[in-house]
Parts: sequence; C-alpha cells; structure tokens
Amino acid sequence: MTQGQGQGHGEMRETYPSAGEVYRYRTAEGESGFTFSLDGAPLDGAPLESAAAGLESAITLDIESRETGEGLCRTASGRAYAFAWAWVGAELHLWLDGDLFVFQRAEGRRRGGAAGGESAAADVLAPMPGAVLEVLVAEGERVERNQTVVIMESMKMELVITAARGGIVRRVAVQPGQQVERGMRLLELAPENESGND
Amino acid sequence: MTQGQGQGHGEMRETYPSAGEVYRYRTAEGESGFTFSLDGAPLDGAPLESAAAGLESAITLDIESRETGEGLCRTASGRAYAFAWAWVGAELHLWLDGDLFVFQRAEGRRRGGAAGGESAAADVLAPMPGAVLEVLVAEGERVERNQTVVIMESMKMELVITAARGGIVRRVAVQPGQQVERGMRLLELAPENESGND
Amino acid sequence: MFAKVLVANRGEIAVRVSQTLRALGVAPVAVYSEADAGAPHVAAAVEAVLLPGRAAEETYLNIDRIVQVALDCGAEAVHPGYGFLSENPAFALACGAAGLSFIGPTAESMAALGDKVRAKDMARRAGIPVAPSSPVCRPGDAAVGEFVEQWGFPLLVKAAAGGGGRGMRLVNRRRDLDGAMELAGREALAAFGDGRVFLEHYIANPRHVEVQVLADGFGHTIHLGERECSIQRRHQKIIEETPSPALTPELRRQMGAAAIAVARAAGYVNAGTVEFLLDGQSGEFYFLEMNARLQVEHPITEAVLGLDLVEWQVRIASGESLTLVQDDILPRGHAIECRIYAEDPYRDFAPSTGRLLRWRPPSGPGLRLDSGVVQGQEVSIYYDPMLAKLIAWAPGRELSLRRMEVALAQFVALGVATNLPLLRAVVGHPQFQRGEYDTGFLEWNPAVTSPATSDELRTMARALAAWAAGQSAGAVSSSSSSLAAPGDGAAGRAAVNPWQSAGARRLP
Amino acid sequence: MFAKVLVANRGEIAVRVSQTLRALGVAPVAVYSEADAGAPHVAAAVEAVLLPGRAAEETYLNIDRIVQVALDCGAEAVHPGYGFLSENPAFALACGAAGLSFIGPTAESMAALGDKVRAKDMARRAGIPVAPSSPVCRPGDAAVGEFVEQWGFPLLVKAAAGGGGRGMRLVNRRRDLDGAMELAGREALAAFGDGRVFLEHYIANPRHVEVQVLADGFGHTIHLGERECSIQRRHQKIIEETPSPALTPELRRQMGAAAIAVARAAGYVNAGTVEFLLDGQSGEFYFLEMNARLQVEHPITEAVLGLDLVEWQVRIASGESLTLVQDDILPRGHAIECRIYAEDPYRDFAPSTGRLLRWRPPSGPGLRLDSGVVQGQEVSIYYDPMLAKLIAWAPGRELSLRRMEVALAQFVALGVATNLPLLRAVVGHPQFQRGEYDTGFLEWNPAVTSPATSDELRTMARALAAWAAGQSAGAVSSSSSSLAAPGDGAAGRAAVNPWQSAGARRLP
Repeated sequence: MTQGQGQGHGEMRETYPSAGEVYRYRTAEGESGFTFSLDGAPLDGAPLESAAAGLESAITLDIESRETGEGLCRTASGRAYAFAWAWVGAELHLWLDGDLFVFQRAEGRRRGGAAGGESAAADVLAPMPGAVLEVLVAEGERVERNQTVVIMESMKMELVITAARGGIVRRVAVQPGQQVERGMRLLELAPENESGND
Repeated sequence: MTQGQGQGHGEMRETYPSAGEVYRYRTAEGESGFTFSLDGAPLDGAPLESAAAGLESAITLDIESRETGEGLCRTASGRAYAFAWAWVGAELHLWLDGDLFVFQRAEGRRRGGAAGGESAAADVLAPMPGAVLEVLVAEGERVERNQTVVIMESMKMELVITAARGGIVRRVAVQPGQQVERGMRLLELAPENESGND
Repeated sequence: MFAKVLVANRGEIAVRVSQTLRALGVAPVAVYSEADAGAPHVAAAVEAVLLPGRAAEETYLNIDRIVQVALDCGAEAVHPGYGFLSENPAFALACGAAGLSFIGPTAESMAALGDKVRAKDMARRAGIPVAPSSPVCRPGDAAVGEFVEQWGFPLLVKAAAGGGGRGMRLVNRRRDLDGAMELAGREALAAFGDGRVFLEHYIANPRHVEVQVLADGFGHTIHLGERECSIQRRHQKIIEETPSPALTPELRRQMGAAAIAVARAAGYVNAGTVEFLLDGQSGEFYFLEMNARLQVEHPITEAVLGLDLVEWQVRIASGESLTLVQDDILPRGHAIECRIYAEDPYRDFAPSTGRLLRWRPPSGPGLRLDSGVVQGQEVSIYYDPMLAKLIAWAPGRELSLRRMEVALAQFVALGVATNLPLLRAVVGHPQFQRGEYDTGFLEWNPAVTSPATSDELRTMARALAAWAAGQSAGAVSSSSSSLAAPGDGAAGRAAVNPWQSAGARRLP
Repeated sequence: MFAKVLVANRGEIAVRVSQTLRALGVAPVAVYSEADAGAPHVAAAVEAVLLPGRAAEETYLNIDRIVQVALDCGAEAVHPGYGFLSENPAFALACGAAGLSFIGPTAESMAALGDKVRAKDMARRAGIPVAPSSPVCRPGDAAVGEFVEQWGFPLLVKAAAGGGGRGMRLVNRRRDLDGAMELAGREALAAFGDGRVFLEHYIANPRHVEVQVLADGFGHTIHLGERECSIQRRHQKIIEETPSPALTPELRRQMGAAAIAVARAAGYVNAGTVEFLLDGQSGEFYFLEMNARLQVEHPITEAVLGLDLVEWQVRIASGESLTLVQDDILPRGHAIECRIYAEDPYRDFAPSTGRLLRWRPPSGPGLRLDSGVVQGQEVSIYYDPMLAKLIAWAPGRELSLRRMEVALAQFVALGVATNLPLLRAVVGHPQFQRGEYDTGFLEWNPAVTSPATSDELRTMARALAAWAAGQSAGAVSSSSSSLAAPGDGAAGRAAVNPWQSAGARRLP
C-alpha cells in the first residue's frame, strides 16, 4: 500500500466506481495540487482487476476548475487532461479525456454491511420509463454481476436490464406488463455477504 | 397607458434600461404567458425616444426557460426569440436575438430621489483595471449624458469613460497617474434634481 | 423562391433546414410538441407554432394539424426533414391538396419506392442488379419452395413495406422458415399496416454503400457520389464516410449510373438516395432500396462537394432547374460523420434520458456540428435519441479520421449516457482505419462495446471524483452566484484552486 | 515529421495549431501563464508547462524560458502562432541555436521584412509597385523637401520598424510635418526600440487586400489567392472575406504574381502573407508589407481551397517539399471570417474584461469556429481581447454572408461586452453586401457603431429583464442543484414556466 504525499488531512473514503467495485482511497491537498492514493484491495472482495498495474500507487494532480463544473488537471509528468463533472441524482458523473465514469456515494457503507442493505446501489432501477416485458429472476435467487435480470420495452426498443453487481434477489418489485417510471425500483438486491440478514 | 392582459398580481417596477432612461412598467403572469406593460413616461424626465412607436403598448410573452439562464420566448404573433440572461455584479445582462441589453437595479429609487443619491448607478466606475490618464471634469461641474469625463489607459489602449447619465459632479475620486481596479469609483455624480442636497 | 416554409420536423434536422432557409432569405416556421417548447429547432426558426401533445402521433406525425398550421401561418411549402412524415405519401398528397409545395419527391414516387417489392422490380427492369428475391409470398406458397431450391439458406424474410430492420428475419434452417415468415408478417402489419413479406438471398457481411441523387422537375438527374455507411448497430448507421474506401473509380461510375437509372425509373424529383449492398471482395453490388428524402448523413456529401443539399431541395421544389451537371461533381478531400446518440454503448445501446448538464461540443478546422440540443435541455423518451452529428473534413482520409478522433475525445457530454466512447473506439480502430470493414464490424469487434480505459485514467478518474465530491459541499454551490444572485459575481472564483478553499471542504 | 512540437502561443491560435498537430499524429506541448492555467489551449495540448507570471513579457514573450521548456520536454520544433514571438528574428535564431526547428521563415527573411523601408526597397527592386515614399529621414532633411515637392499633402509619417498603426501619423499641412515626424519617431522608439521614420504618399480610402503565399525549402513558391481585409477598426481587421469582391481575374493574377515575386526576393520559406493597398476605382495596387507568419484570417483561405495551412507549415518546416502546384489552387465558393472581440463597439471599442457567464457559439452547415475561450472563463486584461473567430463558407458570396449574419444573431455571449452586434450590423449592411467598401467603412457608417435595436425588441428586452429579475430570487438559484447538490436534480424544472413558480417570485 502506497501512501499519498500530502501530509495532514488524508481521509478515508469509499465509493462505487462504475464497474461496481468498491475501493478505499485517501485524498490530501498538498502545496502543489491534489494527491490521491488508492488503498489496495476492494472492499467487497470482488476481484480487483489489474491491481498490479499501478492502481495502488499514489497520484498527484494539479487541478484548475471553473464554476461551470469543468476543469483541467495535470499529472506530475506534465500531461494535461480536461475533465467535467455533474451530479446526476446521487451519482457523480465524471467526464475525463473523452471517457465517462460514474460514481455512487457509499451511503451507510461505513456503518457496516448489514444495516446499509437498503442503499440504492444495491437495487436495480428502471433506466427510463417504459413497460416491463419479462422478469428473469425470482426472489432469493443468486445473480452474477452483469447478469440480465429484467427486459423492458421503451422508445419502441427492448431494453436489457443487467445487475450492476452480484447478489441475492431480495424482492422483485415489478411484474410483466407493468408500466414503470424512470428510476423506479425493479429489483432489490442484497449483497452476497448480507444475504439472509433480511 | 395600456393595461396588460394578465389579471391579478400586476406590479409596479422601476428599472434603468441600458440607455440610461428610467421607466415604470407593470408585469403580470397570465394563463398564457408573461404580460408586460410599459407605463409611458420615463421617471426622470429624460426624453422618451419613440414613445409613440409602440413602447407604450402591452406585450405578452410565452417564456420557456432552462436552469442554465437561457430560454426562448414567443410573442402573441408567434414569432420566436431566443434569450439568455446573467447577473454581472449589480447589472442584469440580457441577450436577446443577437443584441445585448444591460439593466441596473433601481435600488433606493422608490424611496424618492434625495435619499437615493448614493446609488451606484449615479457613479462613474472604472470598467477595467488600468491607470487614469486624465480627468476632464471638476467637482460641482454639470455633465451631460455620454459626455467624456475620464480617460484611462488599459491593455495598452486609451479608454474613454463617459457618463451614463447627466448630473452634477459631486466628487472626483481619482487623479491622473493613479492605478485603479475594475469597478473602482472614478466620479460621484449627483442626479440634477438632487444637486445641492449634499 | 418561397417566402415562408414550414419545417415539419424537430431536432438537428429541423435546425439545419431552418439555417439554410434563413440563409436563402426564406422565413422558416417551426412546429413543436409540448416536450420541445424550449428546443433549439424552435429558436432556429422565425415563427413557431405549438402542436398540442407530446407523443409523435399527436404532434410530428399529425398530418391534418401540420397542414392546417402551414396554411394558417401563410407558408407556401413544407420541408419534412427525415423520419416522421418525410416518406409518407399521404402527407405529400395532403400538402398538395392544400396548395402547399412539398419539398421532396412526388407522392407517386414515394409510394412506389416505399414498397420494397415494387422498388426491386423497378430496379430489375432498369437493368440494375438486385439481391435475388422471391415475389410476395406466404408460408407454403410454391414461390417459397422455388426460391429455397435455387438459393438455399441462410435467407432473409423481409416485409414489403419494411424499413429500419423491422419485419426482417434471418433464417438459417428450413424448419424455422414458416415461423419466421409468420412473425415478420405480424411485426410488419403492426408497424406498417401491411403484413406482406418476401424472401431475399442473404449476402453475408456486405458493405452498405449508397449514392446521393439530385433530380429536377425538367428531367435532369445527376448523382453526387457515394457514402459508405457500413458501421451500424441494430441496422442503424452510426458512422458514415465519403469517399468509400472500398470503391474503385470504375465501381463508383457503375454505381452512380445505376443510381441515376433507378431514380429515372421512379420518375424521381428532388434529393434522394439509392442504397446498395456491396460485396467487398467481388465488387458486386445489389440495389437495396431508394430513400425518398434527405438522409441523416447528407453533410459528408456536402463537405466533399461544397454544396448545400437543402438549398437544392428548396430550389428544385420552387420550380428552379438543376444548373449543376455531372461534370461539376468533383469531390475534394474526405469527410466522416459520427452520430451522437443518447444511449449506453456498454449496456446494449439502451437509450438514456435525462437532463444534459454539460454539453461542450468541439469546434475548429474541418469540423461541423449539426446539433438538436443545448445544455440544460431534457432528453425525453418521446423521440429519436440522436442528439447531434459531428462531421470532420480534411484533405485526406487519414487526416479526417484523426480530426474526428481528436474531436470525439474532446466532446464533453454529461447527464445522459452517450455513444461517444464507442464512436471514438471505432474511428481509432486499426481495421476501420485501414478501411477494412463491413456491416458486421461491431459484431466482430465486441471490444469496442466494452469500456477500454487505461488503469492510469481510471485511477485519475477516482482521484478527480473524490476531489469533485468535496467541491459539491463548498465551492461549487457558489456557481449559482454567477447565474442569478446579483452583487456577488466574484464569489465563485475561490473554486479555481481547490486548496484555496480547503477550510470549507467537508465530506459526508 | 516531428513527434513533438511546442506551441509558443495561447488562445484560439494555440488551440487551432494543436488540433492540426494532433491530427498529424504529432504531440503538441502547450505553455501557459498563471492567468491561463485553465484555458482551452492547455486542454487542447497533450502536455502543458507553466510559464511563471502573467504579463506577456514574463511568459509568452520570454524567449529564454520558452526555448528551455521546449528542450526540457523533448520537442523537436516550435510553432509560434501569430503575434507574440512569431515575427521576432531573435526567437527564430534562439530556436535554431538550441537545435529546434522554427515553424516559419528564416530569421533573415523575418528581419528583412520587419524593416518597412528594406521591405519596400526589396519589392521595388522586384518590380512590384509600392506606395511612393521617401528614404528614412529626419525633420529638415533634403529628402523631406523633395518628397513633399513631388507628392504633396496629405502624407503619412511611418516608422521603419512599425506595425499595427503605431508610429504612424497622417499629416495634412506642411506646418504639422516636423512635429508629426518627431512624435512618430518617439512613439516608434518607445514601441520598437527604433525611432527611424519615413514619409509615404497617402492613398485615400484604399482597400486592404492580401495574398497568401506558401514556399518550401526547395525553391518552390505558390500563392493561395487573396483575402479582402478592408473592414477595420483602429487599423485592426475585424472582418475578412475571400474572394475579394473588388478583384477581377486579371487583377488577381497580377497580385498573385507580385506576391510570389516579393516572397522570392525575400528568400521566403513557409506560409506568409503579402499585403497590398488597392485603389478600388483604378485597380492600381501597392505593396504594403509582408507578414512573416500565419495570419489570423487564414481560415477563409482554407475554406475555399480545402487545405490546412498549419499542416503545410509543419510539413515544410520538417523538410518536406510542397507538392501543390499553382494549378492545384482552385478556390471553391466564398468564405467570410468575423473576429469576436471582448470590447464594447458602442463605447469606442473599450476592451471588456470579466467572466464569460454564457457562451453558446452557433454551429451548423458551412460554419467553423476557432475559439480560445470556454464558458466560465475569466477574460483578463493581460492579453489580446480576441475571443474567437467565426468563419462561414457557402457556394456563393450572398449565401455565405447570410449564413454569417444568421450565425452572429444566434451567438450567445454574456459576461463581457463583445463586438457581435457591430459585426452583424456590418455584414448586414447594404454597402457591404454589394461589396462596395474600403478601409473607411466604419468611419463612413457611424450608425453601425450605435445600437440599432427596434422599439419592439427593446420593449421585449425590458419585459424579459423584469421577468428574469424575478427569477433570480426563486427559481434560478435552483440551477445550482444540477451543478453540484446531489439528489435534487429535478428541482430546477419548476423554472421552465415562470407562472408555475409565481409564489416564489418577489422583487426588491
């Protein structure tokens, strides 16, 4: 585990990056910019892809931002990257050098696993308004990350809804034929280490 | 004077449009949009240009706005105009169909002339940082609207500073050679009907 | 020339048509649904009229209402754009009956070309190769057996009234054929009100190459070269380029002549596009269909030819003759278009809705943006999820692809998911850059539909997210000051250097 | 070709140069002052290096520092853009001494062309007409009397090292001459460190027409046609177009040949521009000077020729030969450029600073934007107030002017005053549209430098201001929610219809 170079107010954080992993990281603000160091292993035991390939190292960024939610950062090597961010509901969307990253707040996470089971991140939500065509899983069933769980129809197209992470289906909230609004919960998913708590 | 078509909460307002005139107008929100009626004569007795040419009539606008401070309005005849607005300090800048309009709040105006003499609108401010080259008026002197009162140098160019409205120079706040910041007061100007109050 | 024209569409194409109309001194009139009251296509027009409702059927597909609006506002002509009513013969007829010029082909041409079976017969009679196909048939018909005997499997079941991949089925085995024909027929009946189907020989992994045609009302027809449109997802083009990397000058000449022959056979007037399937290996091509309207991808043709196709559409519809001759058509350089959709390329292209919170399109040399959205706008479920089209032109293909790649990397869009990363992955793909691709490109290269971010960038993204989350509580809320609150315009500047506002930072 | 190039500039030209470098596969390195840390030209590059300080002298004019940065980052070449160090022979020499390629002409050409008197002599010897002028002289010299005897008044006193109108005086009477020479000399000494002056015959109301030249290191020189740059304020071009409405094919041929002759006489390599004064009536033209760099207005030449001038600059500097021949240079259509300045056209063009709170450039067919700013950026006092350039191209002049006019009317900029309304008034002016204008256009048409808003629009503006002022207290403050605060993304929507939020509205 590599320590960031900022002294003083390093803090422990948790987050859900887009691919569903949960990481710890430290941040600090130094004289010359913003320093970030990743705390190695992901929190929920999912495999950390390419952990050896630099994810554990600390990075220091010089950040210039505008009040429009856009900015520019430079790495220690002088490479310049534009970025922009916006909150979309509870998600922080980050545009960086042409790529989109989506982060979710880890509400309740620090309180420990069980009590935080109601967090939105564990649910499968309707990405847009439409009608439910099929529900492919049943309550109590175990699902893998990226497994197709529901098929919806919207804008005259079929939408394949997948689980953003693995877990146990705690509740199926909809049935075929039902009209749903955007953001409506389709399934409640309990993380595997919480299964049976409810 | 023509009455707007909105019922109910018509209100009396005052403002300083860009050219320096002060008008009364009424606004109301109706079923079909936003109604505005201009109250004829300007408040400070300056000549009302083209008063006969439609300035006195009421207009009704359908307004659609985005939270980005931009929008679109349609007149009763169906013509569509894009617009955008932003506060620049105490000024409301309005972009409408390719033209820029600058409005200042008429702070203190409603309390009657004399007491409101300290209002920012009566002062001549430095439009940008630079150095004062010449002050062309003296305290107690009467100036006309658009009269050149100060010459500054900024960005290697001479800036000609004019009075946005007529009045009496109450105080000269700078002297040649002096460095000034943007927005710094160069002259205090008393409206003519207030001269001698101070 | 007309004085006033109603633009019966929305989004980027309504904006684009209005821009040319205004440049020609013609007043464009917009129509808009309740969901589009603040949309850019309204701002692009001189007048705007509400079509009550939100659903397309109530609004942009409402023939009676649109014709009435055109009459009420004193328009002399109607431009239908693409999609919606643009290929609906009933709309063209209704315009004509109301005394309005329809900026497009005649209703007769449109009807003839809208029927795939009639269109193919017409092309065959004109001596143009078509993909081998059966007449309209039902399961069990003798024609079915004859066709299968001659051409075998795989084959395609297609709807006579089809389009956009609907009512189409790929069949690999005899025992699936009857079911597929039933299914395709039901789908076509639901979608087009016409359940007729036919069988077509399946050409594996073809290239999709189309030829732009322009014809006036005096019998003068020319072609404007080709567009390569093989990069598709779900039978929907997403990237187009011209010239096609697959065409030789001789093939270009042949396809151009074929396109003109089809247009002449259809008595075609105005701008239209003849679509072909091309076997990249053998150089054989087959007539597919003719689109009786302006195409989404027309800007790449404009870019290499230095023409405004909408200008010519309007001139031809107003009775002018086409003063261009075939020898005037000299393409210069290379152009590529990317369609930017509100959809998630990593989740099976699921459409994405929401508010466009950041929208900073790139600009610069060789770039053109045709956009139907602005920052702050709501992207709704009601209409097509295409937000904008980015076009890059350069003196050569390599440079135009690189311009596009750089521009896509700089295109900021937040609030809804977009296909920008996918477009970038395709344009930067070695196979694409060598011009070696066909309509199966996305299937062969599943990697482009998965995120391909470097670990370094992911780490940086996490760091920036942590930083930005810290901004939300303190500095960024001051951004509202510049939007609205008078007198405190300077407050937001503290956010420029994050470490200047450290005292205020507090994370949840 | 180079692998890495340092771009020694800022603003739109640094962005534009970086865009072409990236398209060529070359990594651009940006330098930036403390005032430009978040500027678009930094984002456009791959690497960026801070030049400590803010004033131009400390940063973008700091030869030693910039050369060191180029060496440190491993760049092989330097592109100077325009302005700053672009025509400074000492910089070109310093680059050469450090082993860096300078993307521009040789220091020798630059020095020769930078001296007006030497440049005119060179042109004269090459057989090119120049405005009649004296040798360098002082008050009382015999040369002064001789010149006045022959050419009379009015005449111009000009600095030998001059440029941009500095050290220049128009003299109408003999008794003002000595004083004017003294004054111009002092001004020139202060500005250029060189107080030499000369006299020049004054050509009243000329047109300013320039010819673009391209020359490689192997003796091959061509011209790329002309640009008409007569619309100026304070000797600063603000609108340019090509082709010039004043040129006949014969005149174009003559001026092109003259430009090539000047470039050859100066041993010129890379892209340069030969400026002429043209008497619109007689068709006589006079060599004025040669600009030894890329011009601000180069995009209109790119638009009609389908070329990338920066690409050729880089290729030539990297040792490639110019593969274009004169017969390849075939302009197509018409292009016009408007320079968008942060200045108030109604207050004597006073520069305007502040934060760009709204910035919504238009886009669409035929439009190109080269921009050095983004929304939210601070426009500072430190550098040139040009924000961006808008270029419109169309098949013909009328259409390109109308495209520009419509685009200017749709260009939203708030926070700093801009010259957008002036540009629009000029482009829409009947005289301009007829092509009947010269460098005195703004003086003759003072109306374009006064607001010309209809009463109807003013009334509407007042109504909207009243409405918007009401928004500030309530609805618009919710705009911050979409920027930062999590969880309440829908709150801003109440602002869409003002009468939905009536309860919250309260005016002071």
